[in-house]
Amino acid sequence: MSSTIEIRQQEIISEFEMFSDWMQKYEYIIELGKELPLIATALKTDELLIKGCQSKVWLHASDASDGCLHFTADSDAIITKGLVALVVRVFDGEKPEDILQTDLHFVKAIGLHEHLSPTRSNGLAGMIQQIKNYALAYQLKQKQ
Amino acid sequence: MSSTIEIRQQEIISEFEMFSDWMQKYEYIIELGKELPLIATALKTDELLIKGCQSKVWLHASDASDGCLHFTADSDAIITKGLVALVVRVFDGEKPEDILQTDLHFVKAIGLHEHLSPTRSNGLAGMIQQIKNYALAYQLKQKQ
Amino acid sequence: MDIHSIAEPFDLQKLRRQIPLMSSHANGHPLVYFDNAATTQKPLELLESLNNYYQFHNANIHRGAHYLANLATEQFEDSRVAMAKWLNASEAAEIIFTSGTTESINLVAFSWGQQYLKPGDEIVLSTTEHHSNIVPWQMAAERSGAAIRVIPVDDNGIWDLTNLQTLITAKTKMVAVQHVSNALGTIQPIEQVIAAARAAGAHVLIDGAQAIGHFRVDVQALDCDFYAFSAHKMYGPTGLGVLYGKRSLLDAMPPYKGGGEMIKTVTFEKTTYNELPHKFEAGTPDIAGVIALHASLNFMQQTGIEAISTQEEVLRKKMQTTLQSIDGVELFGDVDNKVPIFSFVLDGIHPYDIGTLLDKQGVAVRTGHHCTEPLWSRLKVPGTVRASLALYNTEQEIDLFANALRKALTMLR
Amino acid sequence: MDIHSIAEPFDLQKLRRQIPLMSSHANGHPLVYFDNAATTQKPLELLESLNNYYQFHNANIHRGAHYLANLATEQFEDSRVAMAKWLNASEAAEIIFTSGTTESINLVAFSWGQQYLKPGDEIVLSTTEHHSNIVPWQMAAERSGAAIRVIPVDDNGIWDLTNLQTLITAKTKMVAVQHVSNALGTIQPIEQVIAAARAAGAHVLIDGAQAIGHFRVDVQALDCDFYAFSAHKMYGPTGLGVLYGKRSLLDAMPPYKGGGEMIKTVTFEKTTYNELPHKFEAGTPDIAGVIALHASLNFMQQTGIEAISTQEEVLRKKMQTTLQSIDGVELFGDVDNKVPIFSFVLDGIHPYDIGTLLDKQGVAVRTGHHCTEPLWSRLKVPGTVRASLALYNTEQEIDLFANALRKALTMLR
Ligand SMILES: Cc1ncc(COP(=O)(O)O)c(C=O)c1O
Ligand SMILES: Cc1ncc(COP(=O)(O)O)c(C=O)c1O
Repeated sequence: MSSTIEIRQQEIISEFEMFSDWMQKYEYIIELGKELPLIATALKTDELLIKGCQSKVWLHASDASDGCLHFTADSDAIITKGLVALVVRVFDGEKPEDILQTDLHFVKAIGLHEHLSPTRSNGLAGMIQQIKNYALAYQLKQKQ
Repeated sequence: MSSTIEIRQQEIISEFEMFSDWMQKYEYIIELGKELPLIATALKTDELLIKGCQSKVWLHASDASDGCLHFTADSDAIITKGLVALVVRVFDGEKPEDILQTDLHFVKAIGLHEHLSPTRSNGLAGMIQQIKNYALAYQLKQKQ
Repeated sequence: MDIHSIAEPFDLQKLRRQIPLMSSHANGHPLVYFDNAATTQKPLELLESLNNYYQFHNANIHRGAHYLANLATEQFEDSRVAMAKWLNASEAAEIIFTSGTTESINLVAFSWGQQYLKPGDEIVLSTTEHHSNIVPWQMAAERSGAAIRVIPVDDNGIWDLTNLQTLITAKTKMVAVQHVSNALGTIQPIEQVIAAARAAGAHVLIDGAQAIGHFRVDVQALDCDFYAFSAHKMYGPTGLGVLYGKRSLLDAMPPYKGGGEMIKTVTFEKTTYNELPHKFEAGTPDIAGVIALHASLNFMQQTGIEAISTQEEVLRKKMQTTLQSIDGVELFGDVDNKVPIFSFVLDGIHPYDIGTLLDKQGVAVRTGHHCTEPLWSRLKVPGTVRASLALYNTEQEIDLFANALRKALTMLR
Repeated sequence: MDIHSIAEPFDLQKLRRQIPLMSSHANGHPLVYFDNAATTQKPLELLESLNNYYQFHNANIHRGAHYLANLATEQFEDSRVAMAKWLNASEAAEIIFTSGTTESINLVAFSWGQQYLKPGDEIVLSTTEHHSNIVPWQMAAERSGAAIRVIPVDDNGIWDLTNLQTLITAKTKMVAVQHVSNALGTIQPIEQVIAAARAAGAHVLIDGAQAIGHFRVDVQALDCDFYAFSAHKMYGPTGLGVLYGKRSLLDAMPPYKGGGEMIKTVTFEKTTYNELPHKFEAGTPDIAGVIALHASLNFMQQTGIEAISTQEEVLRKKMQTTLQSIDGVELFGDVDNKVPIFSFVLDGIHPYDIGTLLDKQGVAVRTGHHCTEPLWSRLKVPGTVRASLALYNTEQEIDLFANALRKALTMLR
């Protein structure tokens, strides 16, 4: 696993350790959601849409010349968007193989894994799956 | 209600008071079943059949010139047959209107009402219904 | 004696003690359970009944020639009789036990549809229907070649009955509509719709899922042909539903599922079917559930259905005022004619965000489309926050909810 | 780790204390419950699970954005995962929760039938099938124009497979047979039948209602396409069943019931369906029941499925010897290859009489046709007495049964 991915997960865990209650955590997540640059409206297509029953996530991936992947993402719900921001922060600029190997343990560590449950259907679990799918696809492309 | 019907019900109740346990009661019922004259095989037709899931009852009714009804009945199960014998004993030779008015309380009094439950499906509940149907039909015929 | 009104005097605190979940906590807060339209919480009577059944009476029913089987059968059939009385059905055989509202409606759409639907016939639904009262009819329409027509709504989600005469016509074979909207709480003017259906010679199914727990339902007074609902929305167990149907129609319909209990005789050449209600109850039913539903009925009876309606009306009014006092709240549906179900949005804020932050403060509401997508696409709202109250909720809980909502709004705005 | 064998050492007395009904009385006698093929008795774990759910976790599942709903959803889906492991299914989505064996089979007969059956096709059943594995196929045959063919039995009720090649042919689209006969106890040679079906390119449904509680079932090793059973026959709750199906087939089949949960999107113009397993689970499922079934699985797991089979084999042998020692007893079915279910008649005596007199002595058996009329009309026996044992029965109970039977015979002869 790329050590930067792990370092970023640890960073997030430390950040959340500062919060003594749920509301503070969520205030921070909402803030992150508000800060995340919006995806260009042009990119909010059905193709990039990951549909949960509750909220929607759009995910756009691109590869730089150095073989690393870049992500921009958005959601119609601000809390989902804040969580999306955290996931993007961990994965952005990383190599496909590192992304594929990552165990996203920070979500559980900061007590937010319920948002990742497939039954939660906010699009977040689907988004992470989609990031891994992209990584796999790029990896296969590189090998060709 | 015809007083003979009530007298016979009381008779049966007293007879059963002599028994101190279930097995004695059933020994008596089985004896009654064995004693009940069989219906003529010719009468064991589908027309006279009252089908329960568990056992079958055949019931034959005829009217004497005095306006009273007579019943002969049979069953393929001996316990059902014993119970059938008790019911026939109560109703045999009675007038349609008396039969129609009868509350067959003896069955409960001797603790055997479970056999009468429609869910028991031994044909007994159907037989009593059928006796009342006959009585009603004869009554209507008489009035014509 | 009226079965609905042998109630004890209403005592909210005593009642709440009968509902164990009312003293639960969620996310470190006392739970405020405002998701009753999804499922109601259960009285102790229900648990006692389940425990009693499984510990002392469990046996397969009907055809049994032994003590336990007879006991279980009697209790099972007693529940059917009690339900028939509760709904004022003509006879117990008109009560069919199913696995829920959804199955009750599927049963009718399949069996009634097979008997009565031809190409060119029409089925009338409404825009506010739950998916469970849409999809089975779409499937029946596809099988039969019938068409679906829809009662429209105004911008508030209220049925628009101005053109009812052109909607329900001689072509209409079935009118299948809800008694109460699960998304909005609106008590629908079904009397008017049933009258129109009768005049046109159409049959009527009422989806009573959201009515049965809130007020008195009399199927004969309504004069509907079918009435469908779920036990879990009337303080009863999950996995169980009821279909009331008029005998004449149930008798005419072919069976839905095949199996044990629903047959008279089986040979490989020819199978004949059993009488009502067994014809529609193939296989071993939910014996424990049916018996437990009787306990739930007893709970409602002792509380009194009129007392339930009165108490819920108090909650409804307070909730209405509270929501209207909060800046930016937009409420949908009829404001007066309703049970205490509230669907709202807050300008520009996603329902999921509100739901999440309420939840973290111990308040359980539901967000999303509430299985009524056609309604929300008509109203051009992707989803709402739905707070739905029941009998055992309190005015203090409404205050807690309001505080939690205000806090969420401060965070989100 | 093998999920089936993390068992504790077998302790019959301890086990009986876990099954409250084992200390019941019937008609003034200690109850001897020999009607386990109708339904099994329940362990305390099941009751604890139900109580726990309704007191602390009750909420409607999926789509929920609140604490309780998430908890309930997790527990519900955990049960599916546990069941998938128990059956060795490839994935949890291949487990569909239904209301019982009967519904599981109806689902396949309807949905699979709609997709795969054409006029002239053949469905192969056996003479020993339960009505629940006959009537749904008769209905599907009628809808599609397919024909039913039947595996014959010999005079003992044992499958006669000599002409299997001419029975299962290229015309055969489905072979639907039982794993264990509920009327006789016979463990059927399904491996041979499945192989013949595979060779002919036919699909296979196994009715496992009477197998699942008795021995290890591995759906991948069997290589069947569908496997159906009821929770209430495996120490679980009433009103719940399971359908295992191979994903490829389940994916290809149209939905069975329409409603909430089984859809992706709904408009009046077009509805699209959800993924497995939800596609086949319309409406609110039996949440409490599904979670409680997990407790029943835990009970079986802790006891150990191999320990269950071993213990039942002891009972079976003793019961076999006991019955053979009683004058006039005529037993049906395979004597060796069986679970402890015994069907017998006594020359000239009606089963109802025996059942009644056993019942009055506290012994619960079933009498009649046991929902297998075609079998009994083939054997020219109108019905039998069926004594069916389970894990928690004892050798002493077999002696009590034998004494009661002898007493009944003395009275009746
Ligand atoms: C072999 C067999 N198949 C099917 C069934 C039907 O099961 P259920 O009534 O639980 O649906 C039974 C139950 O008696 C059975 O023994
Ligand atoms: C109006 C309405 N109809 C039908 C249903 C479906 O009920 P169930 O999921 O219990 O089958 C519901 C439940 O949400 C409902 O509110």
